Amino acid sequence: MRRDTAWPFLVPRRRSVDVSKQVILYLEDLNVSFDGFQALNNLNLYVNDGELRCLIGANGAGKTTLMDVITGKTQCDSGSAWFGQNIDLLAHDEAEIAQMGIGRKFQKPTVFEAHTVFHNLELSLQGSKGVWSALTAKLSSSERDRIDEVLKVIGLEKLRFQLAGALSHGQKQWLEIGMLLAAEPRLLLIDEPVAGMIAEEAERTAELLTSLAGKHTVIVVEHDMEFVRSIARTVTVLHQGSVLAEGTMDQVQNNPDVIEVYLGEEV
Amino acid sequence: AETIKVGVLHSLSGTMAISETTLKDTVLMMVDAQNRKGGLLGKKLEAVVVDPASDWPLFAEKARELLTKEKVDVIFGCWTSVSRKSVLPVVEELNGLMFYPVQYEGEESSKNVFYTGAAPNQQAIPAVDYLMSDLEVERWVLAGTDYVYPRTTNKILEAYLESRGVDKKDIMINYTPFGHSDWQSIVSDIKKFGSAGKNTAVVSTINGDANVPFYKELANQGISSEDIPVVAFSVGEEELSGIDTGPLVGHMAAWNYFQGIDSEANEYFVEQWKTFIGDEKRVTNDPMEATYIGFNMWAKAVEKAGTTEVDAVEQAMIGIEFPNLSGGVARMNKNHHLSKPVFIGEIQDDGQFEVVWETDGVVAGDAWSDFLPGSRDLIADWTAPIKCGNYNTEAQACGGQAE
Amino acid sequence: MSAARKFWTSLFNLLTELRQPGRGSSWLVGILLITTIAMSAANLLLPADSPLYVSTYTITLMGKYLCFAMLAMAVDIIWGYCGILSLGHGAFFALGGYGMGMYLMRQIGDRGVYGNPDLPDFMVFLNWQELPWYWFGMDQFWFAVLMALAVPGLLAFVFGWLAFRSRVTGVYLSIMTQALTYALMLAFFRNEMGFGGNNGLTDFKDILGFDLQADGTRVALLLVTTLLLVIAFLSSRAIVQSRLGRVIVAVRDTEARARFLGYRTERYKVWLFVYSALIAAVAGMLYVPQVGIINPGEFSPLNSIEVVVWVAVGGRGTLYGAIVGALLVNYAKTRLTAIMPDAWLFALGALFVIVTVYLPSGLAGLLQRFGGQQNGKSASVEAERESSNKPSIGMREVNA
Amino acid sequence: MKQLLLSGCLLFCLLLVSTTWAQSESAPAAVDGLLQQLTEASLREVGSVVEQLERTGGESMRPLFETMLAGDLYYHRQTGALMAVDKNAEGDRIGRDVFSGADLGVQSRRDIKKIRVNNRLRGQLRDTLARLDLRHGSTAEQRAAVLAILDELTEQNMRLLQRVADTDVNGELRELIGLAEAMVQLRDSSDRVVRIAAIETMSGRLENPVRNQLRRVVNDERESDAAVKAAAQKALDRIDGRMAFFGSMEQLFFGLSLGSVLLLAGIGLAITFGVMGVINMAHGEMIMLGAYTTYVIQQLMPNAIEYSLLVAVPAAFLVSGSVGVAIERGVIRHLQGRPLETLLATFGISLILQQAVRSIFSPLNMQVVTPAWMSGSLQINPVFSITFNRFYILLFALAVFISLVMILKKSSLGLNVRAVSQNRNMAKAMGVRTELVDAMTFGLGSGIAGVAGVALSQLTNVGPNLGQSYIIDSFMVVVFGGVGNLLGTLVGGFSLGVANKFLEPATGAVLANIIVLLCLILFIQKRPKGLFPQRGRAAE
Amino acid sequence: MIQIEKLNQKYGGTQILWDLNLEVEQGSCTCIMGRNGVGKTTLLKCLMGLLPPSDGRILFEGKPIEGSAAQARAKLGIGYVPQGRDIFPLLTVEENLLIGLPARRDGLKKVPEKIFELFPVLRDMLHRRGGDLSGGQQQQLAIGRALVIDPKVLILDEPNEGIQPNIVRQIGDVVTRLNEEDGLTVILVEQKLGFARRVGKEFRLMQKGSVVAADRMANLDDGLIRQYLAV
Ligand SMILES: Nc1ncnc2c1ncn2[C@@H]1O[C@H](COP(=O)(O)OP(=O)(O)OP(=O)(O)O)[C@@H](O)[C@H]1O
Ligand SMILES: Nc1ncnc2c1ncn2[C@@H]1O[C@H](COP(=O)(O)OP(=O)(O)OP(=O)(O)O)[C@@H](O)[C@H]1O
Ligand SMILES: NC(N)=O
Ligand SMILES: [Mg+2]
Ligand SMILES: [Mg+2]
Repeated sequence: MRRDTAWPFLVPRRRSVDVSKQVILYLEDLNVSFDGFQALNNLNLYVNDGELRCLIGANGAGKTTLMDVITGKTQCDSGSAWFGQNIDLLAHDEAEIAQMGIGRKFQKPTVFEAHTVFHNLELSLQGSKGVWSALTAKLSSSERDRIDEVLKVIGLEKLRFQLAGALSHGQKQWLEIGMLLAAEPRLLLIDEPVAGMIAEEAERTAELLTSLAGKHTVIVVEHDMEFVRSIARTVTVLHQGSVLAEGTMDQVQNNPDVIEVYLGEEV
Repeated sequence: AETIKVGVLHSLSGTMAISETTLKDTVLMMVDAQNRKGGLLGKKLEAVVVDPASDWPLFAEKARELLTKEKVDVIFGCWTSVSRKSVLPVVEELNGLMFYPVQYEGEESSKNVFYTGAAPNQQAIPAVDYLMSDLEVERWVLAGTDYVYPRTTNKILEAYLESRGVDKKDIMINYTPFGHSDWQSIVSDIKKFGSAGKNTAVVSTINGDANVPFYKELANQGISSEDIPVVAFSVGEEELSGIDTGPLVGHMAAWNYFQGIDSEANEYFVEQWKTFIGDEKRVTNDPMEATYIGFNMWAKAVEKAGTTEVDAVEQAMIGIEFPNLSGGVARMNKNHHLSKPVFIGEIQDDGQFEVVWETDGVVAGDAWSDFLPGSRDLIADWTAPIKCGNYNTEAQACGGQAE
Repeated sequence: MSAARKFWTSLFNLLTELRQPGRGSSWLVGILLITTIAMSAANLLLPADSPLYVSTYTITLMGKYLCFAMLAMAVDIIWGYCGILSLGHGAFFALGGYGMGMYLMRQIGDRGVYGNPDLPDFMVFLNWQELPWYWFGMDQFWFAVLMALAVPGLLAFVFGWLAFRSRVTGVYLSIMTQALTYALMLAFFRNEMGFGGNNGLTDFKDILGFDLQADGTRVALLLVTTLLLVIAFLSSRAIVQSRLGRVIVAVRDTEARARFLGYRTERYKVWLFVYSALIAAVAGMLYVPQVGIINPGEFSPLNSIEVVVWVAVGGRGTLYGAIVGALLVNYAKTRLTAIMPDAWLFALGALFVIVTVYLPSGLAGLLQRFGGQQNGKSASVEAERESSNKPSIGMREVNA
Repeated sequence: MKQLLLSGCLLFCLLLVSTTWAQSESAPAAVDGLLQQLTEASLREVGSVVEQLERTGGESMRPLFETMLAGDLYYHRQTGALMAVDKNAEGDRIGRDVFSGADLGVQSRRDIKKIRVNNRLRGQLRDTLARLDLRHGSTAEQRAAVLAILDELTEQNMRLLQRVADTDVNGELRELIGLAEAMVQLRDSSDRVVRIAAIETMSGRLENPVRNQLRRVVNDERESDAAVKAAAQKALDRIDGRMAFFGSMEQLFFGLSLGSVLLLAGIGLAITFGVMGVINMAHGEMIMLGAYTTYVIQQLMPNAIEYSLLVAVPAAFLVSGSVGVAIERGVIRHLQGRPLETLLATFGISLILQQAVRSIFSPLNMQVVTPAWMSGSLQINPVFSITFNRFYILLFALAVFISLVMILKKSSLGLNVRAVSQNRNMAKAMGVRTELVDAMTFGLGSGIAGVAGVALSQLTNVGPNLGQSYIIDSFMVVVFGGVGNLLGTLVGGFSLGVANKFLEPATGAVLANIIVLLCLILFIQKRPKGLFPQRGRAAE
Repeated sequence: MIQIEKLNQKYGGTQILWDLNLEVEQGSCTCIMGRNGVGKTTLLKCLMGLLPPSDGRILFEGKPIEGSAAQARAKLGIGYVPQGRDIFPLLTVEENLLIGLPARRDGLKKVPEKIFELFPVLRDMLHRRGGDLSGGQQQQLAIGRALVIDPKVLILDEPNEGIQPNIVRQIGDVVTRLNEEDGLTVILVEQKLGFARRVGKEFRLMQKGSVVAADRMANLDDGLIRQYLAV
């Protein structure tokens, strides 16, 4: 029996993730069902530290659900999910998981609409998220610089005092990416970042994500094949809740199963 | 002042409006009549009406407003005991004068208040006497709304019944919240309690809105007044006007006045009321009579004192007599309570009461009950030399309220 | 002519000032302090026949209004900023009030009608033999105050902890707060509870040795109320303007997002709820000595709904709006019940309807509209709220 | 002197009991004197006069007793003549000969005086009539009469019963009479075997007197026969067992009936609040309007009260429904997308409606009559009965619920309103006339509330506060069931009702209510979206 | 078929559309393009009647409609597929489709078969809640739903956002088929050049709230793209 399953209170509360085996995410035999519908079906997935992994798959294949399980939003019926060697994700709730360094961008851009762009980023900054520290928090100059930096990256410098609710769809996408950047998580889960972006912006996003890889681990879900091709090293294809194929972009693209259920006849 | 101001402090909205609005109209009618007689001390009377909205703290605030802002000479007001308790400190602080026209639990006597409604010994005790002697009741249900008036009354009755040899097992006590509307279980319990082969009666201190569903349930569960009669202390003609009384015939109420009482003064009063309110169907009730007596006594006392100054009027009030509507004469006692006759009436199918029993003469209102240990030795006497509301006859001293 | 214009410009400036969270509310604080101090001085120093004399009636009334304002502000903090619509805040107010009421009751000592040195009157005539255990210590002011804060605070904590932890939100939460206050009302109505049943606690004599009926005591109570209101206001404003405040607003709008950023939103909610309950309790504590009675009616759910209405009239999510709303509605109530006792409900009802239909963000929104030309941003959010069908702040799933 | 005469007379009559019974058909002259006494006696004395009248007059006195019981017996102040007096529609007092029914014309109020009856007398008259019924009444009346006699098993009454038993009576009546005989045997016999057999007969019977007698036997210290005691105890246990069973049946019925009230109160709100999302604080006032409509309808058709409710149901639907439509068009429409503001506006509206009713109808409660078919109860056995009004209301609540579900399922309104509440703009873009849908839905919800008001007018006060007393419960039920789920409202209403009623005997009404509320609070922790939460992704 | 003249639109204080002119021919397939936030969605909402324009005229088949409500425009024959799909989440797929029936001019009482022909998935999903469908399925449902009202003009706002490639292709085919075979006028907002080129016949480029270029799709060259579609 593991120490932390028997005596959870013996375990120090904030731990950094142990990636001594180079693998940062272990997902094993995950099952999730909704009202009898099997959204994840014995799914197994391993992601290496510092990797940039693309996750593709038909609509409804379970990509978002997978992220929900990792981030604690959805309880899985069975299986295990470990963050590095030492953290059992299934034993923690959303906030704890986020504090341990897993950040997430939603499929539908989700930002704090009543706050300005600047404050959205401020709230996302890494640091203590406790009630007391929030009450006494003061923005340090390094934090300020960090926000400015992010603003520049996401191209919303001019709109920094605009309320986020008044941004267009694409701008909200960028802001949400910016919030992720500000939080500097170990593992980034990015659900459809370029939906609604024009080609050039998609390119910029691709660059950004590539540059993040290495220092951070990035998992990207995207349907835009051009975009995926431009960033992908390893691609995992999900189908009906399990992994259908995994490999380089070329391998995946020529996999007849993948063509059949996802890509369509000619590419 | 140009006029003599009469403050009216009755709820015109909220839960108590149902009962209190009538009293506001009664005071207005009395003011009107008095003015037609030429007013008082050569001045016209002017009514100042406010709405404390069945909100108890608001009663205190409105009382303060009447006394300091409007500078009224007298207040007629309050119905529930809690509203009176809320107003009490204010009238005492500002040395106002208030007339309280509703039957209540007693245990109070303030220099600044005259209690023209019944004290428990003017309603509850005689009613129980009647049930015991005339109907040979042996088993008792004391059902009331959970507040101080029923609690106190039932405490007194319990003590009284036990003193008359009733076994504790033969008394069932039940309290329900204000506005209780689902009486199924309780009525069923009463039915069971009454099926033990002894004559059983319900003594009801159920208040206001809870009565209609209570009586409806009684009727529907087939409890007639011959099986288990109910005698109520808070159900008058006004309450009955909202109930289909067909199935209630024979249930009783104990009051100091009924609209159906045959007397000339009453006939005139009922007529006057119907004309004033412009509705042939409106009824009169006991608190209205109490208001009527209170108002007229106050007018007499003001004439006697020659001023509306509170201390003078207060002293003048004591000993004042005024014919009550049921024929006799009511008298204001030293304890600020009235001497009045007590009647028991049975409900008729036209929503009126028929008197089936009455006391021989008047009964003097007792501020402090003789059946409660804490107050047995207390009396109220606002004349010299005692001049206090809670004089302890044992200790020969006034309690906390002494001036 | 020019004086009038000057007046209007300065009024306009004042209103524009008020829109700014920082400076505007400092104005409000100033006005409040100056008014009450002036009133107090006028009451104590001027002779009763002076035209500027302020009667004790007005002082007491003002004190009551300010207590209500504090209560409204407590509701605004959680509703306006955190989207928790509490329909049961009256419960915390009343519990605070009962705490103070118990102290005041014990202060009566043997001056009660039965002259019993220990038992309050209502216990004597209901034949209670000794003081129930929960009344012990309430004759000490410090202890009573402590309890008056601790009990509602603890209740808010337990309730909030249960509710927020299991993610009860929106109308479900609102109705549960209502159930809470309703249950407490029924409980306090029971005479067995030992809090005087329906009559509650009343007939108080003095507080900390000062006669409650003396003008000086009343003025002092008013001043203390104002002071505490100002402190509560300033601290609430500080909270709202801190990062904590921004997290709270974030939780209101997109709780899931905040959670995925690592904020334990339920803790934020619980602490804010407790804070708000404490403010309500303080308001209740100040209310009781000034109005002279506390009874279970204060727990009535309709009372709590009324508080929400004050906040809405004033404009929620602004703090000062809540204060203004409470003052205005209660003043209107006082005046109307005297001027038109038979029809005041028409007027009050109509006021509520008109404010909602024509002033979507309450009086505060009116002020914002005043300055709308200069500042488009806030107005555009407004426009978005009006044009889109997104459910507004708070009970989001109503429309889901 | 008079007293003495009276008691002498009484004694004489008692001696003559058996003979007078035989010859009571023709009223002898003695009756006239007694009738004269009736007008002179005080309330206390009337009782014995009635007793004598029964003996001397017998069945022929039935009209007199019935008139007296109804409180319609008067006499003329001058002539002393007895008459029955009824009021006609104009309020005139019409005299009628008690025995022949002949019209005696309009009587002035001053000329006639009522012969007063009080409860005691009414009880006596009932018993008297029961005895008369026993010999002459229909089977049902006879049955009732025997039941009445169980309380008073005098020798005289037993003889009466025996005589009835000798005539040709049906099985049930015979059984009852047998029961009476058994009770007498248990009481009077000294033979153990007879007594135990009697107890055997009595065992399991639910009639009160049976139980009381058995209990007396068990508790009687002088009763030395242990076997009899044991048998009685056993019989009593059996009775208690049956009573406990029917007791819980009764509680269940009470619970369902309370549940039906909660359902009725909540069901309209399940539409306006649950489906449309309007926090409708004026919901209670819609109920109130329905109740007042019932009152008005009854005023309009005073001679057809039996049918008034049938008319009132559609009328109340229309009245409350149109007020609802007016509110929607006038106010709610301007608050699109701001559900919380509707709380404020409808709170204002509720104040206005309350005051309006107060101004129009006076602040007093209005009297709504219960039609005869809704009065009384269905007596299933001596300890279990179902009150008609509650029962009909239970059925009515279910009927309303089913029709509402049908309307929403079968008409396009149901679909449209859900679409509008989920995404107003998109509904518009699909060509849905959202404004019409809003108005219709709000009207429907309010109309249903009005219909509920008709039912509630049969149970409680029709006054300006009617609405306020139901608003809290309504919200509680809707939220407990799960907002937007009609079935939830149904289940929620009934389970709250039943829970309350099963707690009540143990805790009293108030504590039961408090406990139920606390359970509700805890329950919501377990199911934060009510009993029947909306499922699926979108509901998150 | 549709003419928009001098359309202006403000959100509160900020103006989004500036004197926008746009003309769409009967039977054409017009693709509107522009950077994020130039006001494409806003324009479509104005056209559908979901946002009141501050100023300007909108003609549909020659008749002004700028004053009429959205539901009236639906009845005139404008079908709308919004950005983000806006499926009624708690209605079943079938109910989502049924909603539009009363707006049809021919009074048909059941969902036309054609829709299931175009999107066979919908038939399989008929009784599932709209909100439970995956993104791609929802998108198909949204288009099917718009077709239920038998529109003369179909407005699509970024229909491919978040949709898997083979369905993107399928949607493209359906749109082309509707346009070419049934003569349905199509207005399409699209960011992905490839798709726009394949499906659109005409293009309109937007910048800062007005239409700045309009031509046949064939003439959309790199210069224009660099000028208006690059960051
Ligand atoms: N809360 C829920 N309730 C019911 N079904 C759900 C829920 N969440 C997801 N599903 C179902 O689970 C399946 C997987 O959904 P998921 O969102 O993970 O797909 P996806 O791969 O992210 O698709 P897309 O590419 O369209 O975003 C879908 O069929 C969806 O309908
Ligand atoms: N509700 C709103 N309130 C205020 N401003 C808004 C609102 N909605 C959009 N805007 C602003 O209007 C501009 C145009 O928005 P619109 O949604 O029409 O852009 P779009 O061209 O559709 O962009 P995208 O390609 O990102 O969907 C944006 O700058 C946005 O900030
Ligand atoms: N005094 C009463 N009846 O409350
Ligand atoms: Mg997804
Ligand atoms: Mg867009």
